[in-house]
Amino acid sequence: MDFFDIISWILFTTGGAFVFIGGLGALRLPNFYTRLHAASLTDSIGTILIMTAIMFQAGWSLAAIKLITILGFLMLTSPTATYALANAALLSGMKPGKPEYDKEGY
Amino acid sequence: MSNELLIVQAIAIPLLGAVGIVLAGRQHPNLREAVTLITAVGLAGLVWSLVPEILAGGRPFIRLIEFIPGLAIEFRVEPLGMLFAALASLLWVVNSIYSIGYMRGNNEQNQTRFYAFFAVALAATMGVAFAGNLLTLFIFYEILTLSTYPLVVHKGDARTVASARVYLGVLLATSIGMFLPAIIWTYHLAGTVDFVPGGILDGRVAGPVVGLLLALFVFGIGKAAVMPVHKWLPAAMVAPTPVSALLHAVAVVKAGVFTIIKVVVYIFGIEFVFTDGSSGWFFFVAAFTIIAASLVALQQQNLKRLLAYSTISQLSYVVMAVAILKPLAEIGAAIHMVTHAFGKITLFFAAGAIYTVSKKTEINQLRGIGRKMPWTMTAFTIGALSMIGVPPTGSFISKWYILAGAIEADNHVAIATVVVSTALNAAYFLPIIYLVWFQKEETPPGMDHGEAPFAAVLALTITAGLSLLFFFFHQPVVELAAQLVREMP
Amino acid sequence: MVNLFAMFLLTLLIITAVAIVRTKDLFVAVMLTGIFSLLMSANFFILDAADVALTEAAIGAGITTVLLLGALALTAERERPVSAPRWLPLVVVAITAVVMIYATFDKPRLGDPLAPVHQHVAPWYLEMTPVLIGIPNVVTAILGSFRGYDTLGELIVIFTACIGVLFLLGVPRGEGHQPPGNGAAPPDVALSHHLIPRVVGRLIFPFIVLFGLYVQFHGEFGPGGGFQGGAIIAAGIVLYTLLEGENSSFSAVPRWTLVAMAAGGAILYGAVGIAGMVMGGNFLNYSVLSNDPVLGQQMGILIIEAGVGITVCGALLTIFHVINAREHC
Amino acid sequence: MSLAGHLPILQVVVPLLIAPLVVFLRPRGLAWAAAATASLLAFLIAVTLTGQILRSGPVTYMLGSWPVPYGIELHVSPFSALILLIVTGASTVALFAGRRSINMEVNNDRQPLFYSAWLLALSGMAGITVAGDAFNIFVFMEIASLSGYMLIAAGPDRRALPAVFKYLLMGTIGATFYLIGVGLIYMMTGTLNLADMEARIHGVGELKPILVAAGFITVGLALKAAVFPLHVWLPNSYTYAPHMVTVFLAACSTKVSIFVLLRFDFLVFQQNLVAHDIQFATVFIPLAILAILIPSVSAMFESNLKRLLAYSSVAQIGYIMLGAALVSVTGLTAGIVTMFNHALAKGALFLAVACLGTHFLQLRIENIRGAARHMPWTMAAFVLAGLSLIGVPGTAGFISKWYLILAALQEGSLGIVLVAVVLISSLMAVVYIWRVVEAAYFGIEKEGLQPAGEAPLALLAVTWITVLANLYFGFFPSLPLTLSTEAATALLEHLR
Amino acid sequence: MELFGLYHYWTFAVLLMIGFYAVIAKSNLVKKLIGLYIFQSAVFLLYITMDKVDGGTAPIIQDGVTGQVFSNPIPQVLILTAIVVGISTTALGLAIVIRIKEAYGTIEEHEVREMDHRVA
Repeated sequence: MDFFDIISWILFTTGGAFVFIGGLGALRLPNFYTRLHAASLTDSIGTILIMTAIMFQAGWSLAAIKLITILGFLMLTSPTATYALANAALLSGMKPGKPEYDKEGY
Repeated sequence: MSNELLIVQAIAIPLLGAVGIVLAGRQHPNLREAVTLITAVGLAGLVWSLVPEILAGGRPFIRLIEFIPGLAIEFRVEPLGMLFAALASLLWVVNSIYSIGYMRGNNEQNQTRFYAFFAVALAATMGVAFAGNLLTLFIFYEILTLSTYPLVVHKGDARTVASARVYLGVLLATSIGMFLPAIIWTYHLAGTVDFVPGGILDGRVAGPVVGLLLALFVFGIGKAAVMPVHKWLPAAMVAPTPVSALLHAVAVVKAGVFTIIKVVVYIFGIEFVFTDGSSGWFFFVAAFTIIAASLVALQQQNLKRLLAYSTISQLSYVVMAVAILKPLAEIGAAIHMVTHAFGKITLFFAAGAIYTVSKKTEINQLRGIGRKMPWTMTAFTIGALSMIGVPPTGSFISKWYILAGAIEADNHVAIATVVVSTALNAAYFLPIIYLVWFQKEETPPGMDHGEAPFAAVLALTITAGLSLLFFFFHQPVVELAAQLVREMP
Repeated sequence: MVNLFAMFLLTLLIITAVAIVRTKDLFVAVMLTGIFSLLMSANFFILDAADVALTEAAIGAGITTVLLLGALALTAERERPVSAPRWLPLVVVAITAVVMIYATFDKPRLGDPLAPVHQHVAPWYLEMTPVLIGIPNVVTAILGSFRGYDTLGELIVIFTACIGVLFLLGVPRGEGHQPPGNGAAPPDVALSHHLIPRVVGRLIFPFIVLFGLYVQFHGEFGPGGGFQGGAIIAAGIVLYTLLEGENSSFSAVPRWTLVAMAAGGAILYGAVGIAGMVMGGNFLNYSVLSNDPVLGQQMGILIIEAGVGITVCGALLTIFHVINAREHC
Repeated sequence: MSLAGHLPILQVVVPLLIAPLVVFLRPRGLAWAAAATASLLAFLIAVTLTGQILRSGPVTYMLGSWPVPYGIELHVSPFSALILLIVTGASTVALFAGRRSINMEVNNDRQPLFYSAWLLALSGMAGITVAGDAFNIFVFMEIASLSGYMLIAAGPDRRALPAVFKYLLMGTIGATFYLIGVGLIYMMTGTLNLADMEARIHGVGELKPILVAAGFITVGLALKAAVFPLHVWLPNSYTYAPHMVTVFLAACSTKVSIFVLLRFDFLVFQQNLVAHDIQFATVFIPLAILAILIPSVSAMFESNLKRLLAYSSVAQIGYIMLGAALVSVTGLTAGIVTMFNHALAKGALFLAVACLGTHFLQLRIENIRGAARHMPWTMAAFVLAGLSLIGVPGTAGFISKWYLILAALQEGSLGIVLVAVVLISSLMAVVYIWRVVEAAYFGIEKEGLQPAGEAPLALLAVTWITVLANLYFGFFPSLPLTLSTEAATALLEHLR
Repeated sequence: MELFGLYHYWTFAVLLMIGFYAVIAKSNLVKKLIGLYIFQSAVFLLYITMDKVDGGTAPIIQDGVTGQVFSNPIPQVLILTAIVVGISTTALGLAIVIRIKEAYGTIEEHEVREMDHRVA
């Protein structure tokens, strides 16, 4: 199944790229919300691409079904997590827009 | 009734007596004293009823419990034990009579506790006397220590507690720290701790170890008050006089020397123990104690303390006599236990009687007291003479035998010691006798007093009489002692 | 390739551990702990220990983190600096480390099929399990039957922890008013006013429970079993509680039910053992439960796994609730 | 299979399965009754087992009827029988004595949990004692420890909490060390069954892991057994625990760990390690000497009664280890019989202290002055038990001292030193017991501290039963002696 | 491969030491417990490491498939148990820490010790 193989590898690489960029952004961007935005990239598009890639690897089998379920699960949870984080930050009085490098851990 | 059972009863009776005393308790003092007397008399009768058989050469034996193989609670009556038991039980009767007079005369507190523990102490003494092996002896030895503690601490004020702590501390420390390991070591070497005529250690051990083991025994048996483990005896002077009598004459110190004799004779075996020189010090320690204690006694102003140091020196007489190792000396040792008991108990009774009526404790207070208390002071004089060893008192006999043994062994040190110490005894007793009889009394007005309570006087007259009688009728005792010697192969 | 990845994970583990020890912020430490056990479970998976990986993920990464967070809320968020220099511990640790490294040298190399471990007892299990018990998952077979006694013991351990926590924190600080949790509504509940999480949570909650049940009862055939199942269900309910608040969760599963579950599971397990005794075998001998020994074994394992699941779920939830409820009293 | 054949497992399972039920028992009296009954049952089982073993040698039991070494085996030797008697006996005594005392210290609605934990601790220790499987020992060790932490934390004084936390840390480290050791052995032998380990560990060529395993297991168990330098968790835990818990744990918890320790060192490692007996002796004789002397000194200057006794417990553990470290039949017998006698003596002492505790909140020597006038029976019991601790003839303590000194004397010149150590420590024991006795009998009472009267009858009665047991086993020590002698010979059979 | 195998063991040793250090050296009680958790996890790693067999899979026997190599199931069983033991200990420890906080108002060991010294 060369064809599927090629596709899946393309997906792998792009997904990997997205994840990498996400990580980079999470490290380098100026303030919390922007970093969060970058990080969310990782677990939305990055995950989707990689999962699909694995599905192509697995072929049409039970594994594929499981992968789809997992994907759906992730689609539900990771945005929610991101939202919760942002919301919590907002409630705790962190204004968007201004860069702040002082906080440790970020 | 078989004699085996008699042994057990000899220990059981005083215990039952103690129970009875507690039951009679505070509300019926008369009943309580009655119980004490009956028990004492009963015990004495029972013990004396054993004497003929022993003289006939019987050796009743009974084993109660064997908890580890070769390690049992067992009793065997042999001459020395018989002698000791007979002595103690006899003196208990006298002592009880005296105690009644004394305790009432000074209306002491906690008399029930006093009589009860007194009985227990006697039971322990019987156990020591009849013990068939070292362990049994040790157990009753410890019971004796513990049961006399409440008697010594009787008064209960701070000073008494302190001295009583010394008493208990020294006795427990020595016994647990040296006596017990000595016993276990013996068991380790010989595989048994039974008292066997001729000893059990012969051939099992040799060289300096013998000396070490002997040292553990001699100093571990603190009750014998060989210097330097004598401190507890003066400390115990805080006790009421009947207790001092118990300690010095009836039970405790006697148990000490008795144990030493038993160990030397039945564990080491006479001729074995001194085969190698590693035990020579034993003799010299005893001799030294005799002289040193007499010298200390010379310094004393307090009557009871003086008597205490005299006891220490007299005990070492016994120890030294053993160390002389001649049959005559051994007999002397055994007899001296008895004679000293008679003399010393008389002296203490007298001291107590004086204290009861006049609350006097210092020697220089006693000027001319003889005229007020003729009976007491006569007895006192007899006792003092007996300490010195003047005929016609019992101690003359014993000192005679010891001296004879020393001469037979031509042991000059021993002879010298006896002579010197006799001189010293005279040096600290005669002045008292002198100032008691021939000096002018000065009693502060209002402190006038007469003779001591009847019970007390009766008791001390009896003991004084015994001390004199012994001079004339000592045959059975000598016979017992001779058997002891004969048992040594 | 796999090896490199494994090495990478192990290195990450060490880094995380160091970070945990170094950070002064306890929240960060707790979060890192969660990550730590996730990495750990990944490692287990690479080492072909599927069941362990699943358990570590569910219990280690899930429940432990929640408990630690709950405790932090009650105690402190930051660690105070200590002035005294701690050189002694370093020495002790260094010595032990040297000893450990020393020990590694004679060890059989990793994955050596000839290592004594793989020679003596294990082959028997692999060979006999299909014959004697007839279920694919050897781990479950050993856990449930061959070494069932250990499993009973460990069930009791977690039960002990459960009553221990209940004993220490179950009573209100001031004596008098009745224990928290049943009654006394907590003033504000964690996320209840956040709309989206609640909706999503409600959406996935049933699936979590469903998955838990699947893991519970699929344990004979694939990775899974009582511990994992129970832990997952517990995690689901914990999530529900976080979203909906104590009361609604208690109205769903009352507190006493939880304790009853914790005790009941253990008793159920024991009952199976006793049954084996009554029916003439030894304790925990399932073969005698039915006239076909293999079937008996399977029945036994099924029941005791159920017992394990119930107890684990009940105990974990009790612990969580008790620690949680402590905040509000 | 007859019920008699199931005794080994029943020994563990009876309290183990009654414990969860106890949680639901209301009112509190019921919980107590259930716990007491279960404990009594366990004790009777232990007695019957001992009878079986004395008649017909060690008993084994295959769980799930699986063959060795694939299933888990229970193995009850004379040694385990002795420990079982100690454990179940202590628990039963404490439960029957302690109802009132526990009511005073643990509030009502928590009591079902308390008693449940008690039974769990009991079954945990019993489980360790009968286990024939290395990992199984670990599991039950954890049951015993966790419930033990909880019982100690039940103490009314807040200082119980840091104490128990320290105990938890050190206990867990100990257990984990043990686990590492077992792992290493398993890695080299491929088996967890102790008997099988003994058989197979011969064949292991590489010594390093086994040596390290020996190290880890010994250290780990020594931690749990509070062997001298690792004892720091013990004094405070025993001091601030509820009185009855102290009675229970002080009597048996450390002994169980020592039991496992000896079993591993003599049966498993002896097989493989060269001159392991010499290693063992060289490590433990000095430790034991320090363990005997230093805690005794601290006990002499301690004024809190319970901590005083706790220190003396550490010293007694020193005696046990000393006996074991002599690696001779007499020595091991001494050590093992000391376990039994010390359990008797210390149990009685802590019970007497519990009696005092019903009237004195602060159990300090200066507070209990003159207590004997109001509580004569209590103090009499204390004196007798104290004599047993000191080792006065006629008490159980004497037997162990006797054997210990005998064993030491067999060691020649070194023996003399050891004897000296033992005697010095006995004298120290005289001192610290005497301080209490003197204060109680001859001290001047403090104002407002006079107790109302004697302790509750049940407590007092049980205390006296224990004291009498001390005397009984002082005169008729054949039972513990037989068991420990057999245990000692069994432990040494690999030393040819 | 050899080095790789040792690497696993060494990781175990290092983790063990990190946890051990945290337990002994840290004064914060929660931190101690976390250290304990790392300490125990390290041991899990030791056990699981020894169950690996080259080319093996998880010990789940598909019928029909033959010639499979399986990893050793026993350590997995033991560690399943050990994990549960671990969390039980942690939970109990946390409960005690909470009580300490309530009783003393701090969870720093040295402060608690000072308070007790002031009392006694």
